[in-house]
Amino acid sequence: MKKIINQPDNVVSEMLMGIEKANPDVVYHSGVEVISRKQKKDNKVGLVSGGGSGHEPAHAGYVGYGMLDAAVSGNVFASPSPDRILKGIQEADSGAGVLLIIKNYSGDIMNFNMAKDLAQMDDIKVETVVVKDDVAVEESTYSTGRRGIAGTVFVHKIAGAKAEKGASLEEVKEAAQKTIDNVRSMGMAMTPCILPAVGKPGFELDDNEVEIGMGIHGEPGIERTSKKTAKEYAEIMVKKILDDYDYSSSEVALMINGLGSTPLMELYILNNEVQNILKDKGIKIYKTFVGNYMTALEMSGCSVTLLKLDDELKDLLDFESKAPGMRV
Amino acid sequence: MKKIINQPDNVVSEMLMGIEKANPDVVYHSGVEVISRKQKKDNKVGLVSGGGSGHEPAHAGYVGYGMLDAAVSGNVFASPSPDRILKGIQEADSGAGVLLIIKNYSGDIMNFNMAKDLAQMDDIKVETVVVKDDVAVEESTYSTGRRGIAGTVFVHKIAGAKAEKGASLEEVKEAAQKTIDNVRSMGMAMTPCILPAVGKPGFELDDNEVEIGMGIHGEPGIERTSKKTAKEYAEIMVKKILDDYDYSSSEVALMINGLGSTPLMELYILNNEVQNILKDKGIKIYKTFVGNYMTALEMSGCSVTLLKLDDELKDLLDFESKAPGMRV
Amino acid sequence: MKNVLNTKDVVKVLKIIAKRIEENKDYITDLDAILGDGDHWANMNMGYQKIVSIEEELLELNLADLFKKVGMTLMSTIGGSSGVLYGDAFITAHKSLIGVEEMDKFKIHEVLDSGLNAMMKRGNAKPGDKTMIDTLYQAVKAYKESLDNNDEFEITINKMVKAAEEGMESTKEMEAAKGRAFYRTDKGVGHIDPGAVTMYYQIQELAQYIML
Amino acid sequence: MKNVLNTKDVVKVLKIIAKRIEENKDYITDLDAILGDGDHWANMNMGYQKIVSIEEELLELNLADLFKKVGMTLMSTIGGSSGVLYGDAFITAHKSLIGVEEMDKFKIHEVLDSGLNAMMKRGNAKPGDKTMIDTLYQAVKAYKESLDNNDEFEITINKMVKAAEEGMESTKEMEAAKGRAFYRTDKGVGHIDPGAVTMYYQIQELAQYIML
Ligand SMILES: Nc1ncnc2c1ncn2[C@@H]1O[C@H](COP(=O)(O)OP(=O)(O)O)[C@@H](O)[C@H]1O
Ligand SMILES: Nc1ncnc2c1ncn2[C@@H]1O[C@H](COP(=O)(O)OP(=O)(O)O)[C@@H](O)[C@H]1O
Ligand SMILES: [Mg+2]
Ligand SMILES: [Mg+2]
Ligand SMILES: [Mg+2]
Ligand SMILES: [Mg+2]
Repeated sequence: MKKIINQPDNVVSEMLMGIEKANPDVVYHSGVEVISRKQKKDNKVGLVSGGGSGHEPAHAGYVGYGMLDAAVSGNVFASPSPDRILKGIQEADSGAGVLLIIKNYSGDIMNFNMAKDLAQMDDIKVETVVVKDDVAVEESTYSTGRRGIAGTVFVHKIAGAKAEKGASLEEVKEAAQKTIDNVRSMGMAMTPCILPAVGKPGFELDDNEVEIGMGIHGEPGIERTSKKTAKEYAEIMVKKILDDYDYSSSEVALMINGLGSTPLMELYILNNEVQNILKDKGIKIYKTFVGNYMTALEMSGCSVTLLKLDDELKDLLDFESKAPGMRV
Repeated sequence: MKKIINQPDNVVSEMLMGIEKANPDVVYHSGVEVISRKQKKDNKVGLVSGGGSGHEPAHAGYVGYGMLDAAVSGNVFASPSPDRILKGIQEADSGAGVLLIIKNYSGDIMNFNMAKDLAQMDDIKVETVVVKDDVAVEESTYSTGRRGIAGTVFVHKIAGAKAEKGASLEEVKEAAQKTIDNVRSMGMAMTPCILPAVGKPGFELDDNEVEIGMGIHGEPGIERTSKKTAKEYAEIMVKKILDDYDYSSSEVALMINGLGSTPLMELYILNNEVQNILKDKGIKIYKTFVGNYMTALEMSGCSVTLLKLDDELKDLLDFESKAPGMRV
Repeated sequence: MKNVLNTKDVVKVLKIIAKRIEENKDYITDLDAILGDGDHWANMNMGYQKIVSIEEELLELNLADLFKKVGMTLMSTIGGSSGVLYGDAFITAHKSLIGVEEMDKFKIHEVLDSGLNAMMKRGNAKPGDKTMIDTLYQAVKAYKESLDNNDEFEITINKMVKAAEEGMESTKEMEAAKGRAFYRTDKGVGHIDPGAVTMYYQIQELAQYIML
Repeated sequence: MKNVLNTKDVVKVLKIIAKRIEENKDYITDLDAILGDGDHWANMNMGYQKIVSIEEELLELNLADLFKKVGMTLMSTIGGSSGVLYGDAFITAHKSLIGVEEMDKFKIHEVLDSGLNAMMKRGNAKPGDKTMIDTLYQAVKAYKESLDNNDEFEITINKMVKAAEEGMESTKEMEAAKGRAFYRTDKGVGHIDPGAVTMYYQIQELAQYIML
């Protein structure tokens, strides 16, 4: 393992110090590992997200005008505890209540909901939405079900814009939920990632092998297969998404997300292929995002996300964002 | 080699098609591999940069309001030919002349200067500046000398802002040259990169070994050494920069650049260490950029860049940029 | 044999539990390495060592505040899934202790039961899902039946421990429905759930302390 | 033996060179793999094959336009360092051919010399830097001395080829000052420069054609 770190135990706090030093608009609350906006607007609905670290720029990179008010970090790939999330809620609250944007992992769900209960004891109005955009996993009521992956960033963006425009907690939650209802993602991985505290890869893939549908913590996907062309990867991922949700003759936002170590060159090549397919299917692309938005340390691979847009969502997507992770 | 590509021969053109599809503000000129702005402003000095591909978002990602007018791509790590650069110049020219921002590699120098001569035959006024910010290599008149690396992005930014403000070719060149005179970079690599057409790494590094000063094409650095902590890497790189140029008691722009596969988490940890050192030395950081700005395919590693600022440079650095590679 | 538990007793039990967990590092770590991400022992140990380190402070508190403080401390120190589950259990239980100086056997049942319910609600889990719930659920159920039976307290405690052990053992052949083992193709069948084991340690140490 | 060269002659020579380069793939590729990035043969071959493919078009042109067209074509097709160097050489040489129908031995010298100067200026290189310049420089120098000596044209051509060969061979023991071999710790000593070899092929084929 070669990483630019000091002690594996300190990666999260040192990273957040580095973020605070890079971004004059945010402040770092050490101990509780919260990054929040320096400037607060009275009576704006607060937006809080977070989860395990290792997904940078998620989540601290999405704190800023037009997106989140606070991001709460757990250790690498581990949910933050409720007291940390509570601090995030307190920082985000400016009187109009707080919306928690949670990714659908059982640890996150439990910890964020507990934090919500704690905050309500403090008389802060808190609502939650749960993002489950990953079509690689079947949705089920039996288990936790679908994972939340890159589509979460669109939820931050849309809800963030809605809140910035002065909407109520109810309205912001509605916009977030509408985004969740209309967003689907599908990913694949080519090389594993290494947790700093572990020091060796969590799984192995042959030099000739990729895993379709692998999660952003290295959770199993749906198929290990031999390596393919960009065109074939695009076909596999887009098909899986379109099989799950009918985007035909709609306008969409498209995100081509890198998992960490896949060069931008390859993401643009994939973008070219994905857009060719979507065009053939009569799906119109309103706006495209290509880059590393929801990563898994140095895993190589990518995900494709589609969000169906109506006039409201278009307007919110186009709204200014000053968060370093997604400037609009 | 696992890459999201189709034919290795087509990576550049397919990537540029993907960029055109992602960015509504630019247009791709196929065959000559030029990305240029769609909207032109009359009588604005045109800015053209470029070089080998594989350094994304350099250079096509820096085309946009506030930065470049056109970027010219060669094959992976190979200079574009003069006819391609000439096309870039023609696209960038709107009557006030064109400045070429060249990185100091002999192939780039020859091809860009040839293109300048060709453009002058077409009566386009062309000036050039050459970026040589990499302190890993000694400057010398005998050989080509210092390489141009991540500091080039600051030259795009400053010259781009100056041009946008309506300055003359002479003035834009002066601002670019002032940036070059005051910018220094130093890098290191931890794992190699793979040229798509070659299919295997160009060099090897032990699992315990890093190379200080390695270039962005895998050119030899100054020392192979055992892996170290983020703090030690920061000390080595900052020392080398400060030994070369006196930044004491000045205000600087700082860039912590990733070479491709180093996670943002690690870049922020490095940023924390670098800023601690600079603070100790009384160097004030005016603005910080952390991210992948000048990469080497999927090489892992980083570089640190310092630019000394005066009031003019601060003003130009803060000027709006809509280029996707560096939004300000 | 104790009939009631006050703050001092509870703190003593927590310290004994801390020691029990500390001593079983490898077994618990291995179980979670097989079924989860291998950190369950480290999480629980960190939490209980933290409790030990604030002993003086805890001894000053009434029972309700003690439970709340222990809950908040476990929650933030353990982290992950078990941190919030234990945190919620203790914090929820504190409500039934407001104004209570000593817990008698009925109060102890109420406390265990409200903790169980908090955990099940928080984790959206039920017995049979291959979690720590399986241990606690059987324990609380046996306790309740014994109370309804008007058994001697000693018998109640014995029945509780035995049921807890059976609950723990029963996770071995279960398929995981919650937690990370769910993502294994074999759903973890053949291995005891680590959370069920650490839950058993706690119930057993509580029982042993009461029986002294 | 030819005394003058017109468009048809030049196009014929270019075709012969194309064949010569095509046949020497492995040798040239290996040399550039050792000293550079291994693409010099592929670059040169692509450029000359392109020239062959536009033969019909070239035959329509006067000498000046022919040189310009060949220069532009080589420049854009060869790419890299040698593309721009050859491109510049042909494009620069075209100026001394404006209005010229046939090149005599003095014109040929002028053309070679202006190409050499263009290359040296463009590459900021001089003889001794271990490049293609070393071949061309010696060739042009010997040609000039022979002209000044009033030698028979045949002798001049022979002297030129011999000097070109010596120039090429001399790169073997040189340390590189330009091009990628500069970055090698041994500066490439012990290996002939690939660009010097392909330059020699071109000069030798030109000479052989004139001598026919
Ligand atoms: N939803 C749930 N409900 C109840 N218990 C759970 C749930 N999810 C996990 N657990 C318990 O938590 C244990 C794992 O705890 P731990 O390793 O500390 O947390 P994590 O799973 O976050 O790494 C499992 O063995 C199981 O007993
Ligand atoms: N500055 C220079 N001046 C003259 N010749 C040069 C120069 N740099 C390189 N060369 C020649 O170019 C040859 C390499 O050409 P080629 O492999 O086609 O280009 P590249 O080096 O860009 O891959 C070298 O062998 C050398 O003869
Ligand atoms: Mg665990
Ligand atoms: Mg865990
Ligand atoms: Mg070469
Ligand atoms: Mg080359």
